[in-house]
Amino acid sequence: MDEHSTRYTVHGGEKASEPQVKSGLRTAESDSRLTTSLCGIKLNSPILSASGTYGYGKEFSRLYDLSLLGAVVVKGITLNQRAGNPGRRLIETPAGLINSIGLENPGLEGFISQEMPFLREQGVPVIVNISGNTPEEYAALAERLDEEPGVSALEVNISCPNVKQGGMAFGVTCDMAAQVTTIVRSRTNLPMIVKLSPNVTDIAGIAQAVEAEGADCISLINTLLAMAIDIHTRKPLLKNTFGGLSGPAIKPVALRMVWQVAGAIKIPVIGMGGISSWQDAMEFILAGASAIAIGTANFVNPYVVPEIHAGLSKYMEEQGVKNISELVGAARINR
Amino acid sequence: MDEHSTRYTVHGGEKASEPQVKSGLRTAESDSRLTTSLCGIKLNSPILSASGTYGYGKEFSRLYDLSLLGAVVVKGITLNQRAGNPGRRLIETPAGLINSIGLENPGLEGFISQEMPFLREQGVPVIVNISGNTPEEYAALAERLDEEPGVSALEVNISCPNVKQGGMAFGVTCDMAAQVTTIVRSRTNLPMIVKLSPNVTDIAGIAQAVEAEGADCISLINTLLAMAIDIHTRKPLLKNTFGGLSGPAIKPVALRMVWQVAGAIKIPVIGMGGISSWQDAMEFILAGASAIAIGTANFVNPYVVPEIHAGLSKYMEEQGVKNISELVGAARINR
Amino acid sequence: MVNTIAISQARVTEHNFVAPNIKRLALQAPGIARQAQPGQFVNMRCSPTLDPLLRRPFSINRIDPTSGTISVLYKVVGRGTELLANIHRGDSIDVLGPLGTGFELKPQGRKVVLIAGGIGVAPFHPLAEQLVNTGYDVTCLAGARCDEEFAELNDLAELGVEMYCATEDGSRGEQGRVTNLLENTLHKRNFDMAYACGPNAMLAAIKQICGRAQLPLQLSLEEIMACGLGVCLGCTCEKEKENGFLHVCTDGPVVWAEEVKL
Amino acid sequence: MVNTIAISQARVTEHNFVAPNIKRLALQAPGIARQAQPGQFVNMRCSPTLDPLLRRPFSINRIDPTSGTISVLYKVVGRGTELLANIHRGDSIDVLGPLGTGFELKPQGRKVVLIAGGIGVAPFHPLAEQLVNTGYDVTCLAGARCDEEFAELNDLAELGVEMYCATEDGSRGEQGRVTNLLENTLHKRNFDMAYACGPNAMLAAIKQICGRAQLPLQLSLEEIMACGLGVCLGCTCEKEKENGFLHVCTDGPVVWAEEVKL
Ligand SMILES: Cc1cc2nc3c(=O)[nH]c(=O)nc-3n(C[C@H](O)[C@H](O)[C@H](O)COP(=O)(O)OP(=O)(O)OC[C@H]3O[C@@H](n4cnc5c(N)ncnc54)[C@H](O)[C@@H]3O)c2cc1C
Ligand SMILES: Cc1cc2nc3c(=O)[nH]c(=O)nc-3n(C[C@H](O)[C@H](O)[C@H](O)COP(=O)(O)OP(=O)(O)OC[C@H]3O[C@@H](n4cnc5c(N)ncnc54)[C@H](O)[C@@H]3O)c2cc1C
Ligand SMILES: Cc1cc2nc3c(=O)[nH]c(=O)nc-3n(C[C@H](O)[C@H](O)[C@H](O)COP(=O)(O)O)c2cc1C
Ligand SMILES: Cc1cc2nc3c(=O)[nH]c(=O)nc-3n(C[C@H](O)[C@H](O)[C@H](O)COP(=O)(O)O)c2cc1C
Ligand code: FES
Ligand code: FES
Repeated sequence: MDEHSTRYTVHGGEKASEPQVKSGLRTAESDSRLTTSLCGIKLNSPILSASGTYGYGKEFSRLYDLSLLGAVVVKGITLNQRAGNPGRRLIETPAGLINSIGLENPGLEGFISQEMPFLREQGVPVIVNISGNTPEEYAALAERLDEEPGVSALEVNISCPNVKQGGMAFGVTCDMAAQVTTIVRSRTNLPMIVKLSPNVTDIAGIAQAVEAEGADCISLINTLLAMAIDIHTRKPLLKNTFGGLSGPAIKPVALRMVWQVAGAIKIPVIGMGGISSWQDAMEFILAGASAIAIGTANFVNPYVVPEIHAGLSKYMEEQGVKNISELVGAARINR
Repeated sequence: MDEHSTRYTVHGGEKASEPQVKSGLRTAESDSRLTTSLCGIKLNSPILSASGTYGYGKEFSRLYDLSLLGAVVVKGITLNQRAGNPGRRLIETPAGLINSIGLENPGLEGFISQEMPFLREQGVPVIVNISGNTPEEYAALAERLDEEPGVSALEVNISCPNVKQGGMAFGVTCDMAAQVTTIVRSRTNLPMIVKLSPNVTDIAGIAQAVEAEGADCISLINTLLAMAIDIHTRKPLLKNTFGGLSGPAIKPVALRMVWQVAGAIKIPVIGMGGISSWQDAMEFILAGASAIAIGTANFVNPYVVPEIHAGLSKYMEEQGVKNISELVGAARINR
Repeated sequence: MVNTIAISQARVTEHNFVAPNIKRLALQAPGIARQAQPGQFVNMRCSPTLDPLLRRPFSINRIDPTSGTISVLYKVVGRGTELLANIHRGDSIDVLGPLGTGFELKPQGRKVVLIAGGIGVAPFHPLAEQLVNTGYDVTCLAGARCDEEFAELNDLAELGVEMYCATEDGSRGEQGRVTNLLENTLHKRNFDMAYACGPNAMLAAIKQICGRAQLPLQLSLEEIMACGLGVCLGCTCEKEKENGFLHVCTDGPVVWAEEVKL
Repeated sequence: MVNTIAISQARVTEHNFVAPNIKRLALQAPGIARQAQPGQFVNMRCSPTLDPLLRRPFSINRIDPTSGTISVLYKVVGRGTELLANIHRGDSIDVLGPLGTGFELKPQGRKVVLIAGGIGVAPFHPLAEQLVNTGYDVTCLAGARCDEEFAELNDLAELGVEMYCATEDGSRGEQGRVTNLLENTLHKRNFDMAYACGPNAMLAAIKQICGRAQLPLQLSLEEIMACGLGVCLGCTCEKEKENGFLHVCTDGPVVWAEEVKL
């Protein structure tokens, strides 16, 4: 049995293409039941990549057609190039992953010159995830990206440490979250998605604060603050002590937060956190997410995006639902 | 091969006892490397049961000698008997468990008359976990238990909804947490352990507020607020929508919170959240926990307590450490 | 009733399909085999890893204290049972039991009827064995969606049980549900005691039918479980006569029908 | 170099111990076998469940495009490899590859030396095969703690590789470390190119030795990985000449020694 036969066609391989599989993939691509829109952006499907788990799209474009995605959300960009954190960066945990990448990225101009040309050609909207240490850095990123062709929206990552406030993440207080939102709003006409940190008491309150400042969409959740200790060296495994927990382990918490936020605001929500199957994706949509993003699951199963695409298509068909948008928040009704 | 041979002796079985295994267990029981103390209570080991996962000790006493534990922490008690929540109460998640038991318990007097006689005879300290809907309910529980022989300490569960504040958990604001602590402190001379809710932005701040009001010890974490949706009925699986996530999935978050709290207060910390092996237990101790509690793992492996006991003993021996208390917080030093 | 709970890495001695989606797993577990009573269950880990995290409960389907083996008969329905189905003979599996309260073994009268829905037949072999051995007349009504979902029919017949069956698609026995079969049977014959195991909807219907016929009835219930030991309080079923809940793992799985609201 | 990445549920065609704690796993994976280059790796799931969550990287140890099979040679060291060790012939396993950048196959000169520490020998068989076939003189220095931790020595010898070995306990070959063996060998003989694979401490020492001897050296690195594809940026190794990091899964696993700080 050839290893491609049960899965998806791999691009660029000599003998890799198998007509019927390929056409299966094509059908999935053009499934109108899955097309939707978000802040005015037309999406081929409600499936996005989660920032930092998909690079800038090149690697996965070798595995399947990126237009299966509603949008590519790229690795977080900072104003200046960053080398990222030294020492160990990954720790596997039960059904989860702690990462401490430290926003390694080529910087704003590096991204634009090295990655945007490729991304513009993929026929899929590009959402740029931006991170800063000060509100001004976010502002500078927004201003420059506003004029960059091919950028469909900004995702503002407010889980970054605010260096002016002792390193507390912007996203953990309404005030700081609102401050970043306001300044970014003032510098861009692009749709602005604000990505929330889950390490808070009242996620709905933060979402409302951000909505009030003009965000067009909320995405959540970013990673849960977590750690691990090496019992032999008797030291934290990460140089920075803490890292971010992602993966299936956090799904039940992420789903709860998406539910809370979707019930508290009027702008759309992008749900993520541990989604690994179409059933997981469906739960987030039923909870009120207009779109969903796939993060850690891309590492476990590089074909998770086409598999979720196919699964959602089939579910739509079986349930006789014309378009996925009809199911957004359906679990909230008649309770 | 008899099924007991690789594990531990089962009490009460006709032919179940096997001398060499039994003596292995005894040695573990009396391992002075593991004896420690907490708020003046002498503990045979730093291993406690986590409230709500161990009943009132009877069931596990049929599997091993309860004196392996440092203390039995019993299922949460309320002033009046409670039947608990209707509908589904358990949802398995990746490496985790969502529960919505709803504090089913026989009530204060039922507990005292039905459970305390047995517990008093086990030769192990008893810690009573108390829950209330109002500060006054906590106060009444504390006052009555203060005079009950055989109760070694109270664990005040502040993850309960405050019915006077719209059902927000007491444990999510410093004010409400402090209020409960103050009133319980005024009614009991027993050592008072306050058990924190993890669903907060600043767990260390809550711990400090509680310490300031006279708590003798902090235990954490309680469960993470979580949910799941049935994609076929398109409804939340739990009647109350949200439940509490426990188990290995939450360990990295729990460990981080224990680390944060142990660095912020002077009173001792009981660490819990997903501990399933002696290695997990050791991580919490190195992070600063003076004792640790085992919850969900009791369901997965009913012999997890003796196994952790044996594992810790062996580690102490191999590392040439005289007493476990020397390792409390060891990962915090020389960083 | 239970004095001892055994836990072991039990060796798989046999593991075969008995129907297209149903397997019997036999385990070397003398501590369990020595004590198990009909209607009790075991709680098994389907994977040595943390996913799936929880054990899975299965009725004890064969008890052989002499050889020290027990069996479970299970249907592949989800992640746990799929992993279970891949376990090879000679492998070991973590099993805890015997757990729970079993069937009434000395019912009044002489004629008993067992009513099984689908895989609900699993606990009946040890029960029938005991009842036949102690002189009862045992009849079994078994229902399934189709012939392929039956198991144990011949095995029960070999014990001397009088077998009747019904399938929804008519592929074997009468066409219809086991509840129809029960009603028809009760028109023609008298029993002193009934036992039922199957989906909740079926149990509810049987409870009504037996209630009308004033036939004492025991049910073997199913509920999602975590501990199987009575400590997590997760496996509840509403009580019929008072407020509150039964705990299926300790008060059951076998209960008198009048105790539970279905 | 890699145009195609194949993923499959690959069937296990062989799975045997070759040393007390080392197994070889052969897989039917024609898409990988067709393309794999010496030094590349595969990323495998050791369990179909979510625990352990991540894939595990292993060097490709045999490449047979004709039969469409590849092998990995692995040491059981933790949870993933323990689960892997239990996989039976005929079972399927989820494998992704070929990944990463392999060895330089046309080094200058004619005489090359391969330096293996423990299970670090795994990627050398396909490399030696190519080098021997294209006319190089290949010598291999293999080190291990004791004789029981060796694998592949005969297999490499059969290819025509000149084998030398050292064990820390002296149970086979010279007593000492492979680094001692290397130093002694370099006193007596000249090589044009060296390749090394093993623990980081060993690689660091070899880098020094080869540096002093001005012998060009390639290292096959190991680092904890998540994606294996270059997207997570988790598998870093510090660069030697400038600030910043190499990514072992794409810039490596094989790198020139002067590129990395060890
Ligand atoms: C006391 C008792 C005895 C049982 N005896 C048998 C038996 O002899 N043979 C047999 O095949 N099955 C029996 N069951 C049911 C069996 O436990 C479930 O089929 C099994 O746990 C499903 O595991 P899974 O991981 O494959 O399914 P999952 O993937 O967990 O779920 C698949 C489906 O099964 C349902 N399910 C899950 N757990 C249970 C449960 N504990 N009870 C009922 N439904 C459940 C889920 O709601 C879902 O619809 C018994 C259950 C109990 C409580
Ligand atoms: C490119 C590459 C090629 C490799 N080739 C081989 C090979 O051919 N044969 C072989 O036996 N091993 C090889 N390894 C190492 C192998 O990946 C690890 O031994 C394996 O992942 C351990 O998994 P585990 O779950 O059994 O161990 P775990 O339980 O995860 O960990 C056990 C120990 O192994 C260490 N470890 C875990 N992952 C890695 C890793 N990725 N690299 C190094 N150490 C690790 C841990 O730090 C820990 O000390 C290779 C690694 C890489 C990066
Ligand atoms: C390796 C890694 C890198 C990440 N980098 C970023 C990032 O640069 N910006 C960001 O907003 N989120 C980042 N995230 C968070 C993810 O986008 C996502 O919010 C989180 O992982 C939860 O989703 P998941 O469980 O599906 O992975 C990263 C996550 C991982 C695992
Ligand atoms: C079924 C169940 C019931 C619980 N009941 C209580 C309770 O009554 N009081 C309380 O303070 N915590 C209760 N908890 C929380 C545990 O004591 C513990 O804090 C939490 O489960 C995290 O630990 P674990 O991951 O080891 O289970 C309960 C947890 C579970 C799983
Ligand atoms: S399963 Fe835990 S009490 Fe029944
Ligand atoms: S393992 Fe993800 S970038 Fe290398």
